[in-house]
Amino acid sequence: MSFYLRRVAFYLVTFWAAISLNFLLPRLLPGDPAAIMLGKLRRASGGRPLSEETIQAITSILGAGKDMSLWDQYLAYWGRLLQGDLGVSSTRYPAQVADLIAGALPWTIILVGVATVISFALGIIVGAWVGWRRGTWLDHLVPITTVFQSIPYFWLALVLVAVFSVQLGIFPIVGGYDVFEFPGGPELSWAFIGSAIYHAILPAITIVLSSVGGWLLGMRNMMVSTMSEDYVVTAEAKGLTPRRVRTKYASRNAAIPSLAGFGIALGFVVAGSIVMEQVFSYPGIGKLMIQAVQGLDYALMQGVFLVITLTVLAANFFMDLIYGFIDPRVRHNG
Amino acid sequence: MGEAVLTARDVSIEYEVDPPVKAVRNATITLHRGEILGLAGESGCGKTTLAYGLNRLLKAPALMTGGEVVFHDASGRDIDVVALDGEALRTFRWDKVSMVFQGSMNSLNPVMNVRKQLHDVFTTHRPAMKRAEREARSAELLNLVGVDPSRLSSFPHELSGGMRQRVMIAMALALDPQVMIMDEPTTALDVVVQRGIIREIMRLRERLGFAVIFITHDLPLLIEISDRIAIMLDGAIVEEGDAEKIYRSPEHPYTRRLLSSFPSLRGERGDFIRTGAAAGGAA
Amino acid sequence: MSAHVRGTAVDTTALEARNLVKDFRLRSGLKVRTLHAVKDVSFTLEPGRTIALVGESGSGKSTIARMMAKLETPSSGEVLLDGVPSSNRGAGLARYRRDVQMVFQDPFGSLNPFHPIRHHIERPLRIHNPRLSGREIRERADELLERVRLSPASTFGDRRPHELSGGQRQRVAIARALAPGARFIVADEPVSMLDVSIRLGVLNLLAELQRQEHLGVLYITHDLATARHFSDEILVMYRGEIVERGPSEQVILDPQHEYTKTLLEAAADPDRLGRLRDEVRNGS
Amino acid sequence: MDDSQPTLDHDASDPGYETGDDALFQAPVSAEAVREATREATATAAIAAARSSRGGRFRHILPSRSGKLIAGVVIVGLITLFGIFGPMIAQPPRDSDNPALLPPSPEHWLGTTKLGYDVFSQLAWGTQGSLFIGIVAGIVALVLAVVFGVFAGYFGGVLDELLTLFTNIVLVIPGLPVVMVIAAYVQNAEGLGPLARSSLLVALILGITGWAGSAVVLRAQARSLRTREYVAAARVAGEKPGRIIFVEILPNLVPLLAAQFIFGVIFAVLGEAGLSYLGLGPTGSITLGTMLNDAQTGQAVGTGAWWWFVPPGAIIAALGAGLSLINFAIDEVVNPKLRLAPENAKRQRRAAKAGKGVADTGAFA
Amino acid sequence: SPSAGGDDDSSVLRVWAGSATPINNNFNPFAVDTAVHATFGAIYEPLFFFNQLSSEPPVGLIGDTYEYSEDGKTLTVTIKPDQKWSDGEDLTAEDVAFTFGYGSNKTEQFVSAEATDDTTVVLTYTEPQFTSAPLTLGTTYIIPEHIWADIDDYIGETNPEPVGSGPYVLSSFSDAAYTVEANDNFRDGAPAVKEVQYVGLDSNQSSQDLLTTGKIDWVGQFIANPDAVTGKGDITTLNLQQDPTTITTCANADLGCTGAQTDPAVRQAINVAIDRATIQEKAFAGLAGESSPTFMLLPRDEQWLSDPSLTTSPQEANVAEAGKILEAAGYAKDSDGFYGKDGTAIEIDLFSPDGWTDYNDAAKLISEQAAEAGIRINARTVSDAEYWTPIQNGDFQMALFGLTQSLVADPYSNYHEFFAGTSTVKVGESPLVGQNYSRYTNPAVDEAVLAAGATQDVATKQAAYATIQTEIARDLPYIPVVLNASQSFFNTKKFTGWPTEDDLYAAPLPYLAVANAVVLTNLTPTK
Ligand SMILES: Nc1ncnc2c1ncn2[C@@H]1O[C@H](COP(=O)(O)OP(=O)(O)OP(=O)(O)O)[C@@H](O)[C@H]1O
Ligand SMILES: Nc1ncnc2c1ncn2[C@@H]1O[C@H](COP(=O)(O)OP(=O)(O)OP(=O)(O)O)[C@@H](O)[C@H]1O
Ligand SMILES: [Mg+2]
Ligand SMILES: [Mg+2]
Repeated sequence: MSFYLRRVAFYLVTFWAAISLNFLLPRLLPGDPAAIMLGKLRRASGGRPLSEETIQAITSILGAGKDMSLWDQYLAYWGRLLQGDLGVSSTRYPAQVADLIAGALPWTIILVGVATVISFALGIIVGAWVGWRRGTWLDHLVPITTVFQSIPYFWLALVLVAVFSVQLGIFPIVGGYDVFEFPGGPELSWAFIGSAIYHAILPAITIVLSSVGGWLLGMRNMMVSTMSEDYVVTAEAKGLTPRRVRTKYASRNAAIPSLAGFGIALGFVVAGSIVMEQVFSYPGIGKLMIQAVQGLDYALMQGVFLVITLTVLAANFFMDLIYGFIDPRVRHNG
Repeated sequence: MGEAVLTARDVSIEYEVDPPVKAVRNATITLHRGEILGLAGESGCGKTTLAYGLNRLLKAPALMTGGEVVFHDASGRDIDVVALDGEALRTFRWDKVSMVFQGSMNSLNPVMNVRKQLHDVFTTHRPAMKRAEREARSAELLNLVGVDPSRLSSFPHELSGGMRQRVMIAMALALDPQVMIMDEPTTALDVVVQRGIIREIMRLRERLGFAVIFITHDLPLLIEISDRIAIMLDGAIVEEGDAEKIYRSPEHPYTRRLLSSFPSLRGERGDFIRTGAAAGGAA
Repeated sequence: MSAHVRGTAVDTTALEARNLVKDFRLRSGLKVRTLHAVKDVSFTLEPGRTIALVGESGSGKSTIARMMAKLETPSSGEVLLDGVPSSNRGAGLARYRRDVQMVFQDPFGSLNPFHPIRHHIERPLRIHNPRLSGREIRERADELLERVRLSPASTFGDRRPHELSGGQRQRVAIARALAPGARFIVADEPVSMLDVSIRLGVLNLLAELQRQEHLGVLYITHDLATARHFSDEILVMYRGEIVERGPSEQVILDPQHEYTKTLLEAAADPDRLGRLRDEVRNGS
Repeated sequence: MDDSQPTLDHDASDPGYETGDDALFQAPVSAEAVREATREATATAAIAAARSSRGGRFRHILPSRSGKLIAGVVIVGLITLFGIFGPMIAQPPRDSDNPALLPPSPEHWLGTTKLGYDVFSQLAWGTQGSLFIGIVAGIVALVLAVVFGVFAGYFGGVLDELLTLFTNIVLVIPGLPVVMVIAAYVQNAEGLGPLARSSLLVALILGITGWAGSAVVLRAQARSLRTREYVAAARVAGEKPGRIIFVEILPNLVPLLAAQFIFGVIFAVLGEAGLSYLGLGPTGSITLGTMLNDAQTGQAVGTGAWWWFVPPGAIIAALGAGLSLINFAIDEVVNPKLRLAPENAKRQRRAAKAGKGVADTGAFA
Repeated sequence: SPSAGGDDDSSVLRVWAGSATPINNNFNPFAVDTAVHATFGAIYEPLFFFNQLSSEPPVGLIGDTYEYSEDGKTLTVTIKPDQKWSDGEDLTAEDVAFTFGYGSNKTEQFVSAEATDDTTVVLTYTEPQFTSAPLTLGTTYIIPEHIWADIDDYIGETNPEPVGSGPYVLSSFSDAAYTVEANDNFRDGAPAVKEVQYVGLDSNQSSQDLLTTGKIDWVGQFIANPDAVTGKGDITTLNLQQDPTTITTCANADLGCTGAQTDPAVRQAINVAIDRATIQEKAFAGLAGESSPTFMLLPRDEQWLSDPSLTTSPQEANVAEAGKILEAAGYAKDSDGFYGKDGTAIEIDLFSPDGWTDYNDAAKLISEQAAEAGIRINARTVSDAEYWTPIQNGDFQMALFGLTQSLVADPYSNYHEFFAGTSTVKVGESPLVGQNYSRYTNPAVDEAVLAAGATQDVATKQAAYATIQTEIARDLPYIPVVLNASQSFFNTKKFTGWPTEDDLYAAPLPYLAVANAVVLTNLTPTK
């Protein structure tokens, strides 16, 4: 059990560090969001002087804390966080950051999560197979998949969109579902789910294409190493069927390091979606992040960053739990 | 001396590396039913390679370039081990000849508990066995080697080195094999533990009557426990005979040299020249 | 020769372990357990004498060796060199290192595969003789290699560890220990990983050098037989304590402590040919 | 990002750390570990010896000549040469006198961009720019990884705990968002002067955020090297810790360092492209990423100007693939099984077919 | 309302007005920056529609007529009778009066707004308001008093169920798209296009792809090769050139500007050194127009042009001329071939916002062309957020910056906004009135602006404008580059009634407030 205690302690420290970083980073940014917001308003209203009221309203939301010490701001920041209050977005004023995130998160988690799991499973299964049949033509599969990994993701995605969506018209071009078909937004119907899946196919394919190589390579290498472990030779000498040796002795052990990596990858689901969502106009978290950074939207940036970090920690913790079951050695030693 | 259970004739094994290594050259040994045959020789002389050859476990770049290995089954049937193939080979292994490996400490799958690894043997070779029977037999085996059956649920890392070794021996006994090959089963262990395990092996052999090929480079130990001893040098068996004979009147000069490099515990010092005249030269 | 001069001067020069204790704090999760690896061990190693330290695995032999070589600090107790408590840092430590050297168990692991043999010999020479010119160092290194019968030194010096056999490597290790001009050598199972056929060769070399240089050697081993023949005195360790000590012959041939007896019992002895077999046959 | 690196604190697999209930439990494990280490070392040595009995000190850590290595070196070499010499022979990359959006022709091998820039020339400069970023970021990441990994692994104790905690935090906190935020921050921060939004800055950011994975790998290795006896021997000889790290430990980490450096370069080149795509890349200089960004914002895809859009991506992909191929070869040095096992498996199959008394091909089919 | 679902594809008009996803659920007409496009015109209307493409008088929407008092301080507006809000309530002059006295509509010069009867409103100010008609009448969105009287926080309000007077009412909203449907209570009757769906997209590429594949019907965006989209014949494009893109300089050293660009000679040299034809060809894909140093939209504002030579800026680069100007001002070339004074070479920073490709490209070209004339200009890009602040605060040397064109055929607002000394402040502060970011101050110009603003007499105005035009064409605080192109693309197969070159009744730009609604009411589905 102490294994878990140690991990929990680690996560708490990391959580604290991430949140503090989250607090500090945006504050280190130059520029003054309130001023930017006021400027935008004035410009958009054709230079009309803004009333004192308006200026007040905006500075109190975005410029707050100017006269507070950093420490007081920090405490206030924690106070707000603990109440689940992520603040108000300035680029999407007056939308609540929490609402924006809540709207975007499911899309990202489902699409990228599923794609990551598919990529991992595919990589592990094929990697195990390639490792098992080492020394055959299958070995060439490894360098080929790594080429896909070396292509800039967005470049691959843009080319695929140009070919499959625009030229051939096989896949949709943008969005998480057919907005023309469902103008009222997401609904709970098979038609909608079908539409969502249809829209997810191409993004998912690009994610899988660009990430499967890493899993495959890692698994294959581990498989090759594991195959010469004593216990595999022993298993063979025991007269076990090749199938049993492959699954229970070689693959299972070889997959353990990949599983640890999977925790991280799963955590990076949300963070890793940024470029993808930009390319496919996918209604997820990543796009919020880009908008927040480009608009210097403190609150939104903090919120998204926080959510991203939290998902990473949660995913890692989850994998730690599983890891303890898969590799009993871990449970025993801290 | 009983009838033969395993005969190997003119076995040659080569590692096809550059340059090729002739690890075993024309080795001929006969293992009799129920005896302990000691196989001694310095490191790299080909002991392990020969053992693997006997059990058809050679992996590339090893290649058996010649010779034959015949297993004389208790049923009277002779099995040409070299010609075995596929299913036949698979079912032959462990059932007739089992093996305790040199790296025995790592022979257990670290992420499976002992029970599963024992049961694996039964489900593969004795598919008719019921679960309860398997369980009972596993417990019995652990008892046999002096490990508490409650350890069945343990993972290898939860066992001490000696226990792991015993579990491997239990596993090797699982199917009542007629021959057990033990490749330095105790080298990595502490002397006291080592002694305990060897005692255990001897006891089991008395009871179960299997034959043992015991490989080690610890010649004094071999002499103490074996019925017969084969001395290997550079892949060839240079001398074979009763333990007594090897100890008292070794014929081959290599055997003699090997013997003399072990200073005797209570007797003479062998080649050891700490004091006295041999101090030659430097002073 | 200087060795003999030193040899006659004897008596105040010695390496002494006084009440050495070493505790390891083992952390498994949040629990911290203390492992008493070495409990109050004292002995004195004089030049020209060999002390053997025997005992089963984990009894604390290597820990003592590492404390003597200043690779580990004792939890309590001290190591005295020539009657003076030895320093753990600075110039004092450097002086100590010049006098006390170590030969390790693993002949491959103790030589850095990246560096040629020469590096392993020349570095200690350079560290402890900063004034010497490059040529002098080279010459001395060659001389040392010749001493451990690695000749021609020039070709051996340029080889790298993996090009040497285990016995040759161990000889390099011995030459390295001699390089700073050591008076005491701690040899932690120096031959246990070597082939049986070459063990004695290495031990013989060590014994010979010991005599010539009038070295004090702490010989750590599993092997009671070599301990008996190689050393003047045997210390038997059991669970961190020295349970028996005495002249070699006496300890082996007339053990007093139960544990020493068990140990002797467990050691292989071809003279007891077939006895185990008979015991089992009759006993069970 | 390197996915396959395990991150859990692998104390568990460190044999010296396994703690049993009694002394009997402990010793055999470490003894076996030593044997294991020897076995491995011997294997490496055997291979090295087989390759060349004499030669430079780095000989035994050089990858063996294999198809993959040669292909990788040729690809990376050609791209590097192109990055070095291309800019010398090509016309100025920002010469807008050419007509816009010309398809490839003898005058303009890869056509021109919307502004009339010669794509070939841009590609040459961009390759140089990207290589610069990759190499600088790779070096920065490597240095940090050595500090956080090797130092932590070597010194152990509290320092290790702290450095490792920090490494793990950095590893867990997602990189791209941090890079985005930092890039957004520094792009216009005063006081940075000409550094602001330069490729040097982008390289530094990528290096500073990209070392943690390597540090974990290096730490594990350094921990195991630390327990090697030759390190203890060096201490007994009187070597100083700094010298031990740099002379005794680091050389043996060279293959691993090389692999991590290559990872770092790939990560940085791809990272720069991603940042540029998001509009956060370097603005002053030409890199493959900014080229792609220009092509993307200039609607190269929409206008069918493939000659503008395809080459930079292809160069990045080729560079990444070439570096990966080199890494394969390095992997095979670090872990000789990776090279030997497939070769042996091939032989095994052949031998088994020929029926020569070897093991069944069961486990290899 | 007919056809609520999306099943009847042919009658739904699909628009991308530039929203990114997730679309903000905000229909607050006071949230000028963040409310969705349909808010301005389609749902809420101002009193009049000022078509900036023509010199005709404004078209009445809610309003019918308006009239200034002699001194310009009182404005009397009559609205059309019998209008209704989309919730069925009556829209009266009371609502209009309420609107002008509400929230940010209450400017400093505002005194009162009174409904004298159901259709008449009298607005009173402290200063003459001749020049602010486009603002007051054209961009003040009339809101229903019965709803907004209860709303205090007019900035924080998101107004998710808007009640307006425009041709459309909101029917559904999601963060990927929202739909408006015809308002049956609209004063002219429900428009022919029954449903309009506004979608959110994140890149021009996506929208172009959707346009090409026939998924959307109307966008206003830059497409470098319009033929790729219009090739199939469904889509028609219209390219309007109105807003001048300039090199905005921080011109006034007295107010704290620093850098070589504060010297008019340098600005003049740059003005002749740049090759506008190449810039317009390469950076703007040949779609931009030629801009006039008078900052008027020609030929719309023809009657105010004082000197025909000011019709356009020079289109070709004239390196020799640039050199001559600089040398006359005491600059000399250094060894690298760059001009400088007192040993220091001129080096000017020019920035443009990330992602604005045409601007960035133009900046690159300008830098290159200036270099040929021996003037070192360093082009760089900054993020969107980083773009505005320095411009407003004067913390810059040169920026590529687009000025907005006056809404009516009178350059007054341009001159007042961008050139008047009253519209600027010293560096470090941002101007509260106007957008004179160049910090340009010239007493002659100020006087002329004042004079033009206080009169409705054409001759007086012409005289004032002549002064201004001479001054600013010489001083060049903003160096005109091109007239920015506004491309729009629309599906003429599905809908008819779009504006054409000959009938520019409104700009067919879906993001342009009010004009987009005017276009919508003019459309009819072909099926
Ligand atoms: N995979 C291999 N490739 C090449 N040569 C090999 C291989 N395995 C073993 N050898 C060589 O074959 C010979 C016999 O090896 P083997 O392992 O059988 O010796 P051993 O007698 O068991 O030694 P030890 O006592 O050290 O276990 C040795 O010279 C060894 O170097
Ligand atoms: N660094 C360490 N941390 C924790 N425990 C240690 C450490 N070093 C040694 N020990 C423990 O101290 C005890 C004594 O170990 P030591 O290595 O001295 O035994 P040994 O007598 O040399 O055994 P062997 O014969 O196997 O070499 C063992 O139980 C060991 O596990
Ligand atoms: Mg062997
Ligand atoms: Mg030890």
